[in-house]
Amino acid sequence: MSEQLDLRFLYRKLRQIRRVEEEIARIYPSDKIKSPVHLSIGQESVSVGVCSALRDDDVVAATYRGHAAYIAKGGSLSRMFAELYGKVTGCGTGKGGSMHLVGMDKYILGSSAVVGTTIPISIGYALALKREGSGRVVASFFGDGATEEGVFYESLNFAALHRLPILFVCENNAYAIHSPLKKRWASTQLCERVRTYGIPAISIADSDVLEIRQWASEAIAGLRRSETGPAFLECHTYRWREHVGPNEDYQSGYRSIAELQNWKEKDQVEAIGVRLLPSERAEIDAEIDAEIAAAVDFAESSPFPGPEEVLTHVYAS
Amino acid sequence: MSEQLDLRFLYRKLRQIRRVEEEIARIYPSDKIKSPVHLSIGQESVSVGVCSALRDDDVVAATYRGHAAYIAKGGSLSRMFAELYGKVTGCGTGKGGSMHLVGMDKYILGSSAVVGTTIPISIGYALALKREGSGRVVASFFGDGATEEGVFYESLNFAALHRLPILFVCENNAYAIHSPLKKRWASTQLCERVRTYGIPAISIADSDVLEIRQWASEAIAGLRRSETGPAFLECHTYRWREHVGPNEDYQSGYRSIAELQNWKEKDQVEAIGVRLLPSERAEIDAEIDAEIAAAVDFAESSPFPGPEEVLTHVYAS
Amino acid sequence: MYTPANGQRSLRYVDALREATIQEMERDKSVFLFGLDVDDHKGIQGSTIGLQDRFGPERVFGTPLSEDAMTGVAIGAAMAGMRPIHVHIRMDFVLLCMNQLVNMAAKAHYMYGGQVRVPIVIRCMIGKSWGQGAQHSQALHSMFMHVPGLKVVMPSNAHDAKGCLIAAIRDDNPVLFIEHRLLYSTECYVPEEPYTVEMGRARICASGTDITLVGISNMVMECLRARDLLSEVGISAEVIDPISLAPLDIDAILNSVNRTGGLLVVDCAWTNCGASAEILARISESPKLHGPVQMERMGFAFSPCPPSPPLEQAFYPDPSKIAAKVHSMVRPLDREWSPDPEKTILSHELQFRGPF
Amino acid sequence: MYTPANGQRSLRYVDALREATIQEMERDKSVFLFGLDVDDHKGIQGSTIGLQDRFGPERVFGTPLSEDAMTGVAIGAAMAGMRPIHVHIRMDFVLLCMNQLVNMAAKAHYMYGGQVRVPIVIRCMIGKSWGQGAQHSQALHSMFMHVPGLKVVMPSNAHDAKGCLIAAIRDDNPVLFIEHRLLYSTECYVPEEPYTVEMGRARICASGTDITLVGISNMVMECLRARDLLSEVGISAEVIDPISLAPLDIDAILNSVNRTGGLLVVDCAWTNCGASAEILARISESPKLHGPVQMERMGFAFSPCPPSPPLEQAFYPDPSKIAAKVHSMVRPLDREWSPDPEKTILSHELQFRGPF
Ligand SMILES: Cc1ncc(C[n+]2csc(CCOP(=O)(O)OP(=O)(O)O)c2C)c(N)n1
Ligand SMILES: Cc1ncc(C[n+]2csc(CCOP(=O)(O)OP(=O)(O)O)c2C)c(N)n1
Ligand SMILES: [Mg+2]
Ligand SMILES: [Mg+2]
Repeated sequence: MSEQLDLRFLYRKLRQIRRVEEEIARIYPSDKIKSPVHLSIGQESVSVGVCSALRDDDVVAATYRGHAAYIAKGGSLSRMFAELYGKVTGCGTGKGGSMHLVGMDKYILGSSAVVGTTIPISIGYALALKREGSGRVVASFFGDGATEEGVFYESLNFAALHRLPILFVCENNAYAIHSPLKKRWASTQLCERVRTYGIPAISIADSDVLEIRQWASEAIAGLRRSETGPAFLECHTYRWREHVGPNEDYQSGYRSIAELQNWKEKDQVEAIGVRLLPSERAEIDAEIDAEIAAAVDFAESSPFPGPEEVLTHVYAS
Repeated sequence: MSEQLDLRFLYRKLRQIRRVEEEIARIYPSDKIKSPVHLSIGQESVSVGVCSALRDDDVVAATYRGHAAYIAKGGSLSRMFAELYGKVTGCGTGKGGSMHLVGMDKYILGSSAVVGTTIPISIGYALALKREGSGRVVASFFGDGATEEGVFYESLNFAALHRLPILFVCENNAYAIHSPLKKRWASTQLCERVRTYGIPAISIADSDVLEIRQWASEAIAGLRRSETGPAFLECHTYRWREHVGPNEDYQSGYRSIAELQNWKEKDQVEAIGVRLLPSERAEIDAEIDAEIAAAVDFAESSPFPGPEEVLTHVYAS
Repeated sequence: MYTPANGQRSLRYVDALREATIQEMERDKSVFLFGLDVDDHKGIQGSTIGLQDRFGPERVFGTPLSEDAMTGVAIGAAMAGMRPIHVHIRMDFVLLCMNQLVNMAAKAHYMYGGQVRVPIVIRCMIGKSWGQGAQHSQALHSMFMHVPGLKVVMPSNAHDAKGCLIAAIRDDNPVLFIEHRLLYSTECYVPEEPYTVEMGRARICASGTDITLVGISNMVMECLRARDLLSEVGISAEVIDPISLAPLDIDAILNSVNRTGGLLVVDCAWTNCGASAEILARISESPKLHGPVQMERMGFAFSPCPPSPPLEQAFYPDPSKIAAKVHSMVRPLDREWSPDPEKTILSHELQFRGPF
Repeated sequence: MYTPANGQRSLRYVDALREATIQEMERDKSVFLFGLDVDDHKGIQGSTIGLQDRFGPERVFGTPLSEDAMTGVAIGAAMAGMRPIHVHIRMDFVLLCMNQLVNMAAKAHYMYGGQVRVPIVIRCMIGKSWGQGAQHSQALHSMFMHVPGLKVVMPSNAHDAKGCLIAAIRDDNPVLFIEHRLLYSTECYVPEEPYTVEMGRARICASGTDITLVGISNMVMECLRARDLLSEVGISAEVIDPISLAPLDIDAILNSVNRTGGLLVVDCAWTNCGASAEILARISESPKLHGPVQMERMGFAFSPCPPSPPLEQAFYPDPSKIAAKVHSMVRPLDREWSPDPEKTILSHELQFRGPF
């Protein structure tokens, strides 16, 4: 892929996520989306950087703040919007909601609303991939808060012990809801800690999508090639909107608008966007808007599940 | 305390534990003790080293392999034997059993049979001590296996974040039941990992009781004096008997008798014993035997709880 | 009940929780409050707001995301003589600390022969609506009712919320204090001075002669609405609020059933091995039960909670379903009836804007 | 049942578990077995012994002490198409993985609109005796029965152990496979070829006319012994083994109760919100129930499990207590009776040398 093609590709993904999230925020006050939304605006580059280093048949696992990973891995926008609307055409047939997007056709494991919960599940998937022996890998996304849950350490240990093909990706946005790191972490030596399991760990400060992709690519190549086992990326990033819901919340006092400004200057949608020709960019933007409009249309025009559906899919058969 | 007095004190404690455990093993085939016993024979020096650095009003927390810590902290032998016998005079009135010794008069928190479970409880106690502000500390004992449970890391983080007066003591006997470390730990860098929480951590290789006490004393002095927060000791040691039950199990093949021999050469009961005059030693031994005989007598002659006792103490009132 | 009389103060459920906490923390220095987000500007929907400023960060503090260890912290601090209140903004998260709650908190007093006490309060909020879905909606009280050594209370109104929380804080045992999100904005008469609502004492919220309705937590409200709907067709339902589920005042329910001859238990949870199963079982095995009675249960549909609105509607009991069920029980020979849909729109659907 | 006929093979429960595992692992490469100590020389009391040698360390392996993460591993591997069997040597330890079991395993198929399946088997052993005490003795099946999406089986004999384990492994849902330690050494006829025992189908173990006894897990054995004791005083008890609790074959129980007019459910667990509560509730609310019947429950005393022998005896149901209770139900006007103590010594008390 030429560099320009590559930038187009990255821009498209970054912009797509940004615009989807903005569209959700736009629709939200209408109450058509009755599901708690945890927007990824500001954090797009982590998912895009990592997923652009993956193959189609690689696997991702993410969290309730998982729209970005879902889109970056190629999840259907129509089925995503339909899920947010609670429609039977949604990726979870209206049984998941915003916090539980899934797309197994694209190897997007369903996400969870209980912090930390998908981490061990993703290592289980990686165990299966290792047994399969086809070089596929898992990228497992989670927040800084998830690293406080004990299951994270249990998972690191097991993944390292079994040398599983998994890339752990911590999206460190410095907050868990409204609680800053210093109220939750005894120290910031996360990567040092991860390394004590024999897991190589890198911290990336500025959420630069190219840098993220580069480190992810190297790590993933290692995972595929060899038996060395897991790798870890800590990506510093920033959530621009409130923890849950469509709005900003800088008036509430738990963080400063200056912090936002600092991160806005590093905005990766813009950083990559400016490297395209304005015409290229406009073309992509228009395509994305059309795609989103179609997805919203699809969601709006899709039927709700019938009430009898409440009792289907409780058990697999 | 003169050096000789001190050695007598340490020897008495080490020998007391050894002999209690041997006595349990002797009685066990009679089925008078119907409770799973996890003997500390071989591991005495960890409890003795640490507890001899504690004040009477300091607190210990331990595990189902907790006889040593209970005795080292001064728990009543009579009430211990009575508890093993299931008698109403037992430290748990016959409701605890071997795995749940307790002695709140000596600040011995009840131990737990679920690995890792007392670790966060001990930090909770330490939180209360910190609020109290009287310089008391907690020593929390657990095995190498417990460090695999996520709650261990959650506890380290919280204890460090709140700078709690707690000494974590990992009794690393290299096995969890029959499983050696290499099957369970991705790496042996436990102390390095603990340090990433900002917690000072020391590994002691040979279970030398004086060395353990020295490091424990320094750490505890720090905990009392200052606001620097927890400390961590990893004490390598060795369980001479089977995981649970009174016997040896070298014939079963999961570990070698050579390993045992190596550790037997470091036996701390003997190492301290030989530094006493033979007459001193004989005198202490005789006292201990008498004490144990009295404790066993107490247990044997004590009544069982009446069946109606099954429903008392379910709720505190 | 507790409709404010002239001049009486009316308080919202959420404010009653906060007031109870403040009064107990002022009365007793050993009480402290902690948990994720208790110290932020939203303060657990307002129930803990401003408390850190008032009592300082040693007595009111947020935590890392470590539910398991934090529960251990509560237990350990309680063993040392303190009285912690640990808060979970969703009850679903207590599944992370079942080991501490069931293996330690419930058993410590017994297993250690009475040498320790574990006076902890675990506040858990049950989530509902706005598409929160399967993992933010569970009411798991029956898991705790199953375990000896634990107490479980689920107050359904602001008055009882305050009284039960004070009672729970003063209790020397671990208490699961379970709150329903949709009750937070409801208000009623709440005395200003501290008081306790006794655990193990049910309340007849409204008397009736044709059937006994037992509602749990927010289902008390729904049962009362169903009672209104039923009165229009001449059916008189008695509504009972157990308030506490462990201990459970089965006698109050039994006496009512002996009067009405019928029982419908409506839970905000699954029925299978649920509180409603226990109530039916106790009634049916009671030697004091007069003759045969008709008994039924309602609760969540036997599925995970779906977020899509029509599925959610099929999932939850509501006044209309309760009324229709009662009608079929009381007048089995009549043809099916259900109330006028106009009248059954849940008040919270008009007021509540989700999700948090 | 399943007394070996001439020439028929008799196998112990523990060996039946092992045989089922071997046969399924041979049949299906996606099956694997893991958990603490499955690979040591004791091999979970023998039920997994030699399997690592046979199938290699990729398909049979021990784990670190990390129950929560290991359950996630099982779920993730299952989502990828494998069929893990995860073993807990004591059921008490599943309290550490409730989040994964209840929030993920139970809900994934539903919450993800059918896109994933979670075919996992969680083997859990219930401990008893030799003073193991409060944390090594719990039978927590009702917590799982409460949760839609999970299946729960508790076979009471070697034949069903094999058939249920094979059925559980082949099932596309998470199955809690619950074993009682005291059943391990019991033997009966077990066919050599693989077979399944259908979930949701109870079995009448012994027929009778005066009362229906439902036994759960090892309580089936105790009920059968009680039946023998009762037959001496002319009381005829029917004994039913539900085998699986979720799904639960309530019709079989109901039909029996309609014949006998009485029901006693005996569980190896607490009764409060337990399986026994659910069974009583379903019977009492069934429109197919003919007339009033007497119903009772027996289970653990409502306390943590005590290790002291006399307390243990007070804690657990046994054939003598069951027989006495049945007598009081069937002949309420007679004076109290209980069987000759000589005859009621539990067979395991003669054979079993604890603790592991
Ligand atoms: C186990 C658990 N505890 C608490 C919560 C409530 N909660 C939801 S999101 C969140 C913060 C998580 O922070 P982080 O992992 O950093 O992710 P972010 O939201 O910042 O992306 C919390 C505490 C939860 N969902 N799960
Ligand atoms: C949570 C939990 N998982 C499993 C067990 C079963 N078990 C009992 S002791 C033990 C080994 C613990 O090893 P370690 O912590 O090193 O202590 P040690 O016995 O060596 O003193 C295990 C796995 C348990 N009791 N608790
Ligand atoms: Mg974060
Ligand atoms: Mg060990």
